[in-house]
Amino acid sequence: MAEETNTALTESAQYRWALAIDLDRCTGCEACVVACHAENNIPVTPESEAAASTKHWLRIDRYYEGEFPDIKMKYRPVMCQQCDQAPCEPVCPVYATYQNGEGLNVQVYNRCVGTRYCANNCPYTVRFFNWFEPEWPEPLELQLNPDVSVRPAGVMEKCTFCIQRIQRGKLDASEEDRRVEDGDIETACSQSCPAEAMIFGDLSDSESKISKLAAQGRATQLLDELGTQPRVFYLERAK
Amino acid sequence: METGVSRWLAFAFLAMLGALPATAQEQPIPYPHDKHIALGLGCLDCHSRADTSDRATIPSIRKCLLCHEKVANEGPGVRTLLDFAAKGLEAPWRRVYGFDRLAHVRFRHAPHVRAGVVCQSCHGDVATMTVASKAVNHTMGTCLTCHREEHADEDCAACHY
Amino acid sequence: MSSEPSPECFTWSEPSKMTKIEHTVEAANARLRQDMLAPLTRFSGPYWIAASLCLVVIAFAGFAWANQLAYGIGAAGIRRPVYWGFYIINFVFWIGISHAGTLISAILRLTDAGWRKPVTRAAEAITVFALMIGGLFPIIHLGRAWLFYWLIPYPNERLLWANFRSPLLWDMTAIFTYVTGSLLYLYLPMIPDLAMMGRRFGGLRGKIYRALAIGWRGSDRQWHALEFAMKLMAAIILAVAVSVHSVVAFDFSMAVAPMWHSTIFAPYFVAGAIFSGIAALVIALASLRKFLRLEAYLKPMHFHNLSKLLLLMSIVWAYFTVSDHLTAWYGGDPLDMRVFNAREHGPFAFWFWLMVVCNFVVPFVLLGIKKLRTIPTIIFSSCTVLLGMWLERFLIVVPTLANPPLAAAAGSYSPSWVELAITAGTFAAMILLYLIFTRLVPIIAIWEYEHETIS
Amino acid sequence: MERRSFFKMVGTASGAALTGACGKPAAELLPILVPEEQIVPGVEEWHPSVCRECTAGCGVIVRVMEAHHKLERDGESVLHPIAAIKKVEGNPLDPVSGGRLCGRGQASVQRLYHPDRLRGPKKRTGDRGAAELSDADWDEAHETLASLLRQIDPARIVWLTRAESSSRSATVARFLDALGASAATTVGVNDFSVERAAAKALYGWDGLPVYEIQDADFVLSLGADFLGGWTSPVLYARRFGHFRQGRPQTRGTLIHAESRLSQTGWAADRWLPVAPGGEQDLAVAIGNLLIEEHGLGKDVGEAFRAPYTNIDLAATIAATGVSALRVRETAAQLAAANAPLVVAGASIVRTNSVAAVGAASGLNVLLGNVGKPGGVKAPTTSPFPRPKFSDPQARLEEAEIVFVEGVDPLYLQPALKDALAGVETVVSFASMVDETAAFADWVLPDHDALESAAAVVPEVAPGAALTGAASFVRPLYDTRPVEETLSEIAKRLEKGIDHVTAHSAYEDTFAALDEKDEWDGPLEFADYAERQGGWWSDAASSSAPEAGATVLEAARFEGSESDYPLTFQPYFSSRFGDGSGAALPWLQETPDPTSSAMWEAPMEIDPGTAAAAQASNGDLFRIETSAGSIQAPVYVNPAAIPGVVSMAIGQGHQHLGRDASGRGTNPLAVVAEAAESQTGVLAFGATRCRLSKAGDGTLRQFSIVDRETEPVRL
Repeated sequence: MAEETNTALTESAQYRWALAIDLDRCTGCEACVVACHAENNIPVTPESEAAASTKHWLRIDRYYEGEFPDIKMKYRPVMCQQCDQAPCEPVCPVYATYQNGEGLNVQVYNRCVGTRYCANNCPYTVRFFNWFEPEWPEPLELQLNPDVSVRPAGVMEKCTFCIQRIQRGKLDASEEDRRVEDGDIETACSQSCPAEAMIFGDLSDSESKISKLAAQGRATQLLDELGTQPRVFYLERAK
Repeated sequence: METGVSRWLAFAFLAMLGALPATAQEQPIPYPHDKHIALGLGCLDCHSRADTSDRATIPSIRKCLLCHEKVANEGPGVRTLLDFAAKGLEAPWRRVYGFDRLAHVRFRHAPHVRAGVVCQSCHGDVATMTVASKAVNHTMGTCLTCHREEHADEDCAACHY
Repeated sequence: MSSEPSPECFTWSEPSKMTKIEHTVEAANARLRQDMLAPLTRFSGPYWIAASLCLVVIAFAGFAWANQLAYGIGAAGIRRPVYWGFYIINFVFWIGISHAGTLISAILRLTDAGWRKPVTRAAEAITVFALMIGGLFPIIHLGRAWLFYWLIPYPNERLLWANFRSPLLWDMTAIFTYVTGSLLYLYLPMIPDLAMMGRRFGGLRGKIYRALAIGWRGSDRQWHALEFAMKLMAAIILAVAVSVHSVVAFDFSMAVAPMWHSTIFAPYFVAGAIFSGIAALVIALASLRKFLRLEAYLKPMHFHNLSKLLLLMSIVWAYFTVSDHLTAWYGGDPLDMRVFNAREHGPFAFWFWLMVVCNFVVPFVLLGIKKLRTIPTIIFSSCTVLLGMWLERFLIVVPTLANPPLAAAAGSYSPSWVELAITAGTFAAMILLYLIFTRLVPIIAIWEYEHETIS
Repeated sequence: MERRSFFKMVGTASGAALTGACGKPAAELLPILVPEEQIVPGVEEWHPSVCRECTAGCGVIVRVMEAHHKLERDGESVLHPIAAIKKVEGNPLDPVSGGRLCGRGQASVQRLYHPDRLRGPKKRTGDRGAAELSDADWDEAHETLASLLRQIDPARIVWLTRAESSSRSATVARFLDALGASAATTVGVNDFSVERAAAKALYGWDGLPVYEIQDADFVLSLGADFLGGWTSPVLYARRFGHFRQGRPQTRGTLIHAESRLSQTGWAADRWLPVAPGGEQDLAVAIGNLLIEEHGLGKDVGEAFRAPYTNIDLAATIAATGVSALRVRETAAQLAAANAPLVVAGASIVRTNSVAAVGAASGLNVLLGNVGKPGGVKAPTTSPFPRPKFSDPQARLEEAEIVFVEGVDPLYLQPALKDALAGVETVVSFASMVDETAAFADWVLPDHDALESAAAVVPEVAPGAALTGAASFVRPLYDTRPVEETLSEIAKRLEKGIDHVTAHSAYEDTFAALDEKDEWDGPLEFADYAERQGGWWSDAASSSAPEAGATVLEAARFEGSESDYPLTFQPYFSSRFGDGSGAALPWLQETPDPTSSAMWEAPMEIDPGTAAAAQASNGDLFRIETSAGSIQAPVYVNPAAIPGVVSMAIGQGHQHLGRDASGRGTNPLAVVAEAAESQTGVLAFGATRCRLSKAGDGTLRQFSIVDRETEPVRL
């Protein structure tokens, strides 16, 4: 729950970014998956390398539950959970991944040497490695987002909570000498979601949508028994 | 595909670049910054987006023509300029400053200008230069020194993402 | 001292026969010196063939690595979610092998086991070479291997430091310490022999020996200092060796991954390392005995003593394995169980049970029953133990990663030719290094052996 | 995105000049050069547009920034700064998308920059279907086509298109009118002819009914995968979100009845696995229960009630494949709900689909929710014609010249191949060589949708809506909008519709409408399109429903039950839509929702059938029907109905670029020629099949596990 998160952070940080995913709204349509690729310069993985190399920073985990005919699909979008107690962080020998003041698990591409320890230690398996140099057949490279790095081979990457949008939003706000307001910043996934199942926002603002959702009774965190204190809140499906 | 070996070399060179002396880039026209500034032009007159956007930008040849079409249309440099213009070409300026792709730096001009960083801090005293040359090495140390002094953001993710 | 080489050093001489009885201490020592020094100048056809074969395999491994550097680490078979594969397995394996030498020789030295003397140098050399090879793997395995030096804490203008919270950094520190320590530990007892060889050899070779002998004259003071230093180093290296493999175990046990996060891992890994180390030592000694004709020095007694150690470690290993698996199974944590099932009766079951046979059944039967315990069976069980211990590391690394906590992210792993080539290359490198070593220094510490015969 | 920030963006956009690349030859160079009054490096602009991936007509906004296009000039490769499209997102002002967008819409930018797009007009040099094309000249094409059309009997002109009502369809209609040819026809697959016919028969409405899901509290969707590949997925997903959690006290309950566990089935609180062909029976059984047991429909005419009451309830329920308990429970829930709603559709078309959709829609009449909040609303009228289905097979047999635009007939109906082979001239406007373009004599590539100006009437919209796009980036290649091509041809024919551009097409249309007093929208639409992306009003249609009785009929299946024991049902997925999505690599590598397969669409069979056939995931199996056989890898779907083989449509292209060609198989290729009885469209879910092992294969699944708790099998 929100209250359990690192208190040292709440005092010092100006913002505490978080994402809520309402599984009662989610339809598993994968619009977010494509939106993420479009926003974050994720290269297309050729078919021969598909599945195990494809960099779906955001994926839909789906499980069948029950037996036919009373069978159901249990599914949830899973991306980097931006844990407050992130297992990926301490194991990096070069500080290529760390938690910044706003609670983001930052991946610094230029610092990464590629030990892949962080990926092993991530209980959510949401870290992706650049096994090869990314390629775009011409002229698909025209689509590349200039605000996002193209990651070279040998570097780990993962969902950044669209940090380029966060930084842009913060600069825009600072230009007007104000705080970032609720709704100013949207991640690519939350922006695309047709069912409006994803809400991005600032937990330090108690009036923000995300704060209210995270405090809801339906709010849970994935694998919270591991004590990772994720910043992604899943609003479980109502019965 | 860029090979690992060439990347290795690139890194070695990158490391060495920090120690290289300032060099003047070969430019299509030996544009004299000093002369123009002496005539009263300011940086923002040509690099017009430095205070409002991410990039400072380089002016189009049409901006040069505002003056050089009618007046001051003498001299070898200006003639080259007019040649380009006559052919409908932009002058193929070469880049002087910039970050290595593998440094993954997202530099934005506007916030720096807003914070009162003068152009000279990062680009040297261009007013005394003829052709722009690399007067300041933009290493991470350069950036960090200033950020520390000014208590600006030192978070890696402020620049690298 | 004379710088002139004695002429007989350059003549090839028949090795001594075991049946031949040495009548005097002097004659025995002379025979020993001759037997030990003869290989230093003997470069026979088979030697060249073996060395070239090794070189070819190493060159191919080098080609494979170059390929990986050029095209990205994707040239290896590791993929999401199995981010660690052969390289880390080999790393743990070789670091384990390195425990052969130093640890065993240190234990034997500290307990003053007399039979150790023909064994120690061969064992210590294994340590150094295995560490050199094992230490390469973390670099080979890096996504951007050319940046490996970023793991070293060095001052820089960016005030960037290595992360001391990372077990990988502990690893690097521990291994670096271990390499330094075991090099010293190999070197110290070599000094008197180097001095002796410096007297025997001329030219550049002799100069190098003399330089390495750092002015050894064999004075009482020097002997005292050496004895003290060796005892001290033995004590230190013992602690370092235990800590190194504990730290290697921490690479896994510090992670939150199912079946890795285990308190037993550090001693489990140390036991496994000694286990595989003894096996490697047996094989090395057997080869030396055969190819350098050292039957007179490496006696069946040595193999029998080592085999008892091997049997003991096999039982210790089995104990650890059972208690590790038993607690996981009894605890029944669903995340652990997924790995457990994959290993015990899932896709990895064949390898798991093969490992049990190799590491426990074979040594327990062959070495536990006195009648069956012969030099060939000892060598055979050592081979199975090496295979089994390699499989053990495979079964620790891969099934856990293939079965992450979120079931939907499960994956699989099969190595590519690059990993296989590099793995083969490291075995070839080990053999080659050993081949070279046998031509540089006497493989048995001559002075120690002489001391024994005197006393 | 908030509306205010959007206005801010739009302000910037319209302030600056909108065109992209300069007409001048590029400098090679500096990525930060500012040619004045052009795109500013590092500054984003947002322009409204309309997504054309499907016919839903979602309003989008497009992020435009500077990029460098590699060009060959004088043998030298130069980087040319252009205004490039970076991202497509929903337009927050648009009532259909509401600022949201599905995966296909997001991926549409890859169609624009697809490496295999045609760079200019082509004419055929090799055999039909071989896609051997040589460069042609626009003038040559116009001249040739004009001279052909001059000689031809107008009755022998056929225009194949999709069911999109837009400035395009208006221009085409004018062109065909001017020539005296009959109206354009759809192919009859994925054009929702069935739902339209049912709406016409039941309510007398022209167009698709609008389901007010957001205000309902209990929804039964019968055969309509409205969260997947059906009619307007973004609109309905938005409404579904609101239906579930948008209201403080009410959480809507969704029951989904379909013959596969589709995405609507995922999201539903319960899935009712309806036997293929049992959709009508389920509707009728529930109707019967509503009338007989819950006393509903008293004020409805006897003739309307008759189909529900004159049945043997037990036999009907048995035919649905759903347990009697569930049927009764669902009927009771519908009867008890405050705002019940039945979403009726035929995502998988059978021979009796119009009757089935009619019977299901009739439930809304019984529930009395037609025209009420949370019920069914009438569609709004469209200023543009929406092409209808009129038996292309028969028309092609007569045709001398065929124009193909916005659709790939040979993919959707491979059976048309023979008829098309007999046509003298085939003209395709495809921007990538698809199955039909490979067959065409002329390929005259249209601009990409994101380069085009257009006005589109959404398939389903809350009120009157016209979503539009101005063109704001310079076309990448030597392509021409269809409007311009037609105008050029018409000019040569002196048919008086010259100088038609995409812009003038809709402006003219409005003017004409205005004269006839049929349009109350603004005339200066182009301004609206440029400024906010369209014109929308809340005004709902006032046409009152006239409940017409449904004529029931049983579903038929092609192939004898003894030879072909299984039922085969291809379906349209949210990934590939009508198959065109297969060209886009982002969609190819998006895992299939059901099987999580990537770059592949497997056949889905139930565990029982799989066990009997000794099939496991990835095994290559042959689907044999009376129409032929195809091979595909197996996915053992725990939720598949026993005896029903489902397969997503989309793969199996011979052409359509590097990412689609030669990959997988097209399930429509083995669909027997069964027609839906009332509309005549292809009943692609009415074929029986059998399976046989064809070999080993692999299935690249993103998740190799289907169950969370089972031990992992590798």
